[in-house]
Amino acid sequence: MSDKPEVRLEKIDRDRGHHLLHQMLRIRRMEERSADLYAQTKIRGFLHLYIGEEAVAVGVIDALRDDDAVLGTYREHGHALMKGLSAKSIMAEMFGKESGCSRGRGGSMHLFSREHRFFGGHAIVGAGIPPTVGLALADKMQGRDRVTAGFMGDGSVAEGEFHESMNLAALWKVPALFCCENNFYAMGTALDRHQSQPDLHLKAASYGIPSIQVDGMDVIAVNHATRRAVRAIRNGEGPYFIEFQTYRFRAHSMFDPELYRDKSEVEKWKERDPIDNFSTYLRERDLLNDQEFDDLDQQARDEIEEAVRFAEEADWEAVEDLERFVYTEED
Amino acid sequence: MSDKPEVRLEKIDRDRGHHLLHQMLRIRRMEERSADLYAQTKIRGFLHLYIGEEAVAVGVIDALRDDDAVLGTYREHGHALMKGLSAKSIMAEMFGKESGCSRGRGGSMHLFSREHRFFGGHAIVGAGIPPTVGLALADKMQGRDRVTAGFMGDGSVAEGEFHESMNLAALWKVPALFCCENNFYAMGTALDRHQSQPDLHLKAASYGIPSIQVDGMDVIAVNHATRRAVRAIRNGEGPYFIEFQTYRFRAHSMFDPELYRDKSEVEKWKERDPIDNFSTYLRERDLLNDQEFDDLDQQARDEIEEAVRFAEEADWEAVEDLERFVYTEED
Amino acid sequence: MGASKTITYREAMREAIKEALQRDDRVFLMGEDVGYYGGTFAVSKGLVEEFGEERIRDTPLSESGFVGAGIGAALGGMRPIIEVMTVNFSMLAMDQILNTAATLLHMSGGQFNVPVVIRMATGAGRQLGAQHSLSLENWYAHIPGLKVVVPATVDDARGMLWTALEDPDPVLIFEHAGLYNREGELTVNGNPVDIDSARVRREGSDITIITYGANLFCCLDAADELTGDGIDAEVVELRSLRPLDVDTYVESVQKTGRCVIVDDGWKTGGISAEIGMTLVEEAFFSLDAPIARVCRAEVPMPYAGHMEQAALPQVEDVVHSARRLVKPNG
Amino acid sequence: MGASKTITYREAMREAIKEALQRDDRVFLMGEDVGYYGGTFAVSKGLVEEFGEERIRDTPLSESGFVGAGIGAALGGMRPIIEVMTVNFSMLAMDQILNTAATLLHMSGGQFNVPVVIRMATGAGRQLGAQHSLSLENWYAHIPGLKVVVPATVDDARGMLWTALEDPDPVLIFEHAGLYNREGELTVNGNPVDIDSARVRREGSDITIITYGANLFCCLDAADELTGDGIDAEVVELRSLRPLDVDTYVESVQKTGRCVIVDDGWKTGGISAEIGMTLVEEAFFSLDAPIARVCRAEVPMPYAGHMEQAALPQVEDVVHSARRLVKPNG
Ligand SMILES: Cc1ncc(C[n+]2csc(CCOP(=O)(O)OP(=O)(O)O)c2C)c(N)n1
Ligand SMILES: Cc1ncc(C[n+]2csc(CCOP(=O)(O)OP(=O)(O)O)c2C)c(N)n1
Ligand SMILES: [Mg+2]
Ligand SMILES: [Mg+2]
Repeated sequence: MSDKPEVRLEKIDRDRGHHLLHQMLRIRRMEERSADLYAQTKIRGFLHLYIGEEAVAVGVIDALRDDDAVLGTYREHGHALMKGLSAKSIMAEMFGKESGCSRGRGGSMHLFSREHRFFGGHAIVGAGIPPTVGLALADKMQGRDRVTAGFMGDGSVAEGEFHESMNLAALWKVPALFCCENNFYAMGTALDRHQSQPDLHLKAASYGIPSIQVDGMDVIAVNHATRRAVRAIRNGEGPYFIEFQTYRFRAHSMFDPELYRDKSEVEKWKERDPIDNFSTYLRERDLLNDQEFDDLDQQARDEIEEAVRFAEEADWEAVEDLERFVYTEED
Repeated sequence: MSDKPEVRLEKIDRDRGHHLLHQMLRIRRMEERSADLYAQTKIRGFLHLYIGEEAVAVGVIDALRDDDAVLGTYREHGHALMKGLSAKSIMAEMFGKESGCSRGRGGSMHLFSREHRFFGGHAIVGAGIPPTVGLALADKMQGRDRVTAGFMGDGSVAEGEFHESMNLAALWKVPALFCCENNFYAMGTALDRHQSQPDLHLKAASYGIPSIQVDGMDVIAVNHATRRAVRAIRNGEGPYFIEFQTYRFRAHSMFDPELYRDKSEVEKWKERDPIDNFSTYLRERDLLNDQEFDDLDQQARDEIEEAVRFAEEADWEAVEDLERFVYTEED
Repeated sequence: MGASKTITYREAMREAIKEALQRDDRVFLMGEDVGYYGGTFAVSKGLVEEFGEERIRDTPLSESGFVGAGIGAALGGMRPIIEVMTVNFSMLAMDQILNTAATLLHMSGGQFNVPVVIRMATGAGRQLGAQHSLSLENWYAHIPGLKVVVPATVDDARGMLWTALEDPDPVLIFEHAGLYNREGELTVNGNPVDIDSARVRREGSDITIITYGANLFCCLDAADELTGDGIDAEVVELRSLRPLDVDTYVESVQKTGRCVIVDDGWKTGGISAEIGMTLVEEAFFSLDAPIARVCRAEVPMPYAGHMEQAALPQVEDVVHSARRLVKPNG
Repeated sequence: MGASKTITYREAMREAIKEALQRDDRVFLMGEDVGYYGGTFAVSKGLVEEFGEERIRDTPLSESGFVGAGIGAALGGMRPIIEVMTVNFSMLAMDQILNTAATLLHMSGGQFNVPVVIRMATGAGRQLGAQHSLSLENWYAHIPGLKVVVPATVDDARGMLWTALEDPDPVLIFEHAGLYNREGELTVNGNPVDIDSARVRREGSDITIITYGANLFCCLDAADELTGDGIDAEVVELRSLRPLDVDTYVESVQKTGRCVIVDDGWKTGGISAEIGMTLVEEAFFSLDAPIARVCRAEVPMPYAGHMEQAALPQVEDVVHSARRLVKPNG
């Protein structure tokens, strides 16, 4: 689907390999469990799973500092987890409980954490992009060397706000990293049916923004490209755009009957499963064995189970609090 | 300001030369007279003059058929006149009279004529572009070989709607001609301060739309480029984009103190006055003499004076009619 | 009344679109995922297979772009049905609807009417959170030049589209997302229905409950419950928010002397205020009590189910309100 | 009251911005042509020379983009004053204001407040036609999470910005374009003023006239004219549309028993309906007569001057309305 991007592998040692693999497993297991919980009607509303795309959030956010900011879309569970929000706080949020990371007010599409500089969870396609520019602008105006990473889908590239934002970012040379998760579909509409130019990184390039296309199924490629981009941004070189080519293995949301794509296409992409592939890569280099994989996986599963228990037992917010948080409470 | 575009001059005979010159003079004289009338408070509201940019409207619309459609911005007097609306109906409109082309409801920014397929007069920057796509789509769906020409300023290229429209036009291969009048300023903001990529035709090109940059001070160059574009569009090749580099000699509107640009810059551009230049061109080829120029000019002046008299004497619409034309009147 | 069949609101809407496509070559449906996905709410499922990509036209995520393109297509002689997935996303197309579709006829001195139909889902109740739960049909009802209809029954879902497509001016159709699965009795071989009158859906003498959209069913339930208190409520369904059929509800309130207005949107500045105000203007001396509003709480919609339900008008809220007006000391 | 000086509304606004920039490093002004052009209404003239391009930031024509960027900058610790040239163009930024600025605090369970100030010109009366003459501050006043203020006097123009900038949540300031040239007496060394209360601008006993923005002056003139009929009108200026200071005008109407509401926007579904409805809810038994509304005619604004004036509330309209309520048979 894309020219093989230039992937210069950095030296990966055992610890680092395990770390990245573990992060992907945490996300995968959380998403799988969420699907069950949705079927059990514990999680309600819309639920958009990230299964298949884990390498992107993991590779990108691993390349950021803690004080960098991240903004996601409604498909942001993985990003939130990777940015440091606990599985508990995410799961409780999806249950709608008061101890959720957004107090149960946000749900799956609106995870937030001030502590972790995780700015959502935006469910209007494209609407998170202008605030990404603004957060970066604030850092620039205040002389801080932080980076703001904003995630967006391929579908958002058709929205006017995407373009207004690219122009602003380029004109103002803000320290923003735009991460386009091109999974080749906007809901049921295939990329070449919603974009006259399906090479999305060329869009950002037309604003004079350094822009590349990267294999989003390869966590090392993602991480490497992001590190390079972040270095340039922190260097004061202005915004950077990366198109990550990836694929969602599941339906758009839990309502989607997936009439618009062939099972065979999905199966083909599954051969490039980012977790399987990275495991193989590590095994081939003797950096991972079966036992280690199982341990990492079990850890992830345990963490998620504990999160589910936590969410299950957590309290509902009192109905009397309904009208809170419309305006800031003075203290 | 631009590389000299490739200008293959077609053979211009005396009649044709006089015709194009006359059209530019008609617009120039109408605009100059409008400025006076504004000072006399006969014309009110906002008034955006086209002086300096005449070669664009004349060169483009001359290349269209009568049954082709045109959409303009709020700087559209010239386009309306060139599309066949009478100076009388335009002037009466600017006076706010009932015999105006929009019945006095539109004013300078909202000239319309169903008879001439002149679809306005749009004063929200960028908002005329999506309807341009739609008019062209209608022709395509109904199997007609008409072209829809939509004019827009350089400022509109920053608006999201511009981009949404380019993508739609390219995806649907509609018979639309996008005419960008790049006069290097959006109000008081210079092109390179509002566009990170000031070569605007590259923006349309990034959607896969055939796109060129043309000297908008040269009526022949404009006309030639448009003819080529229109041929391609009528051939079923889809949309086409032309960036016309031009300049407004007057202020943005009658309120503008022009603090943002040097007089010397304006003077430099005036050396490229499209009327002077084309006159010189014709004279050098013995296609125009002083007497002929004066005659053409006098004709233009007479036409405009007659239009002013007409507007002056025309009736105001009855106040009782205020609530008409909110909904279509059944007949 | 002829024969009828049981059908969901979704199916009624699909039939309406299908018939429109069959009836008139100029009609086409456009919007995000109306084609191969089958429509977010499965309204257009199967239509692209039957009518092809040109007439069931998937669009990119470009609300302003494709709404504006639909306006242009209407100017060019087509009869587009533009689907903006939900009212939440229509904010992005607001300029085209307000400043182009609604004004063109007037600005052109009567020359250019814009025969578009714009459909969108509206409403809350499905735990979709603040950005996917708006009810802003009242804003559109504020705009001269538009017509705004809110079908609640399957007959209206089927019949209003027809009338809307025959209208020379822009008509917006708001479909409450909570209605799609609801079944009702559809008149077979039904005709177009008018899109500018309200209906008395239940007669009563003690109080008038005015509502529209999905809340019709909540209000009918409330009226049933009120009979237990010996209160005989009349339920008026607006059907159209612009124009508002003021005469019908004024007549009802003149009869009952009391009124509760139930509406899914935020209270302050909502459509219920307009309805109440017209009653003050036209039926002031018939009013035996203040007018009450039952609306959405003034909060962005929270995700948690119990909070969302607390924020939305419920049968009990309507019952309590009505009781308080009829029996203030009861 | 200390010393005062005569100053235009435009100058008062400019002073307010200038002082804000001097007072707080985090404040910056952004918008189309706020810099080298000097502001469409010349409000920011001279500021870019004084404060530089970073703090007086010209933006491209990208309403949604730069409003959203302002929201982000506020989240990042800045205090942006975002100028959207006029309310007409703010439709393009509606999604950012409604779905992001107004909801973020709630969606995040109280974590992310958005301290932005968004200024825009509003109103008609200058023959600018349908696309440049809207008055839609009522829509913004419908949105929980926003505060909406409408300064009419030079003291409010100067003082409200200050308070707005100190507010942790989004505040929208609507400046009627017809006010910029108007002179008034500015309190020298004035302080910030509250942005949530109404003011009785003229006391009277027979009828209450409720209004805001530029219409304040129209209503004061009407009140003067009404004295000729022996009618003593009280004029209440709202100052804030969200929150609405219901108590102040309810108290006034409880005293006078009669009320005319004057507003620049379209009548149907406008802010006047909300005001009327709250009166019905809170002062029903004090009302001696129906409530009257004097609003814009329900048309896109025509260009021709005589038509535009006919479409807008005039002193005579207010006088007639008030007379009819006080002396129905007079
Ligand atoms: C402005 C807007 N329009 C429509 C929608 C409905 N919608 C939600 S997700 C989606 C597709 C987005 O696709 P993409 O950006 O590629 O992200 P992905 O879901 O593939 O991660 C659509 C149309 C929306 N949320 N916002
Ligand atoms: C959406 C919108 N924003 C702002 C304005 C105010 N405005 C009118 S013209 C203009 C500049 C447009 O520049 P350009 O597109 O280059 O056209 P030009 O005036 O140079 O012909 C601006 C900012 C508007 N009319 N519409
Ligand atoms: Mg996608
Ligand atoms: Mg320009």
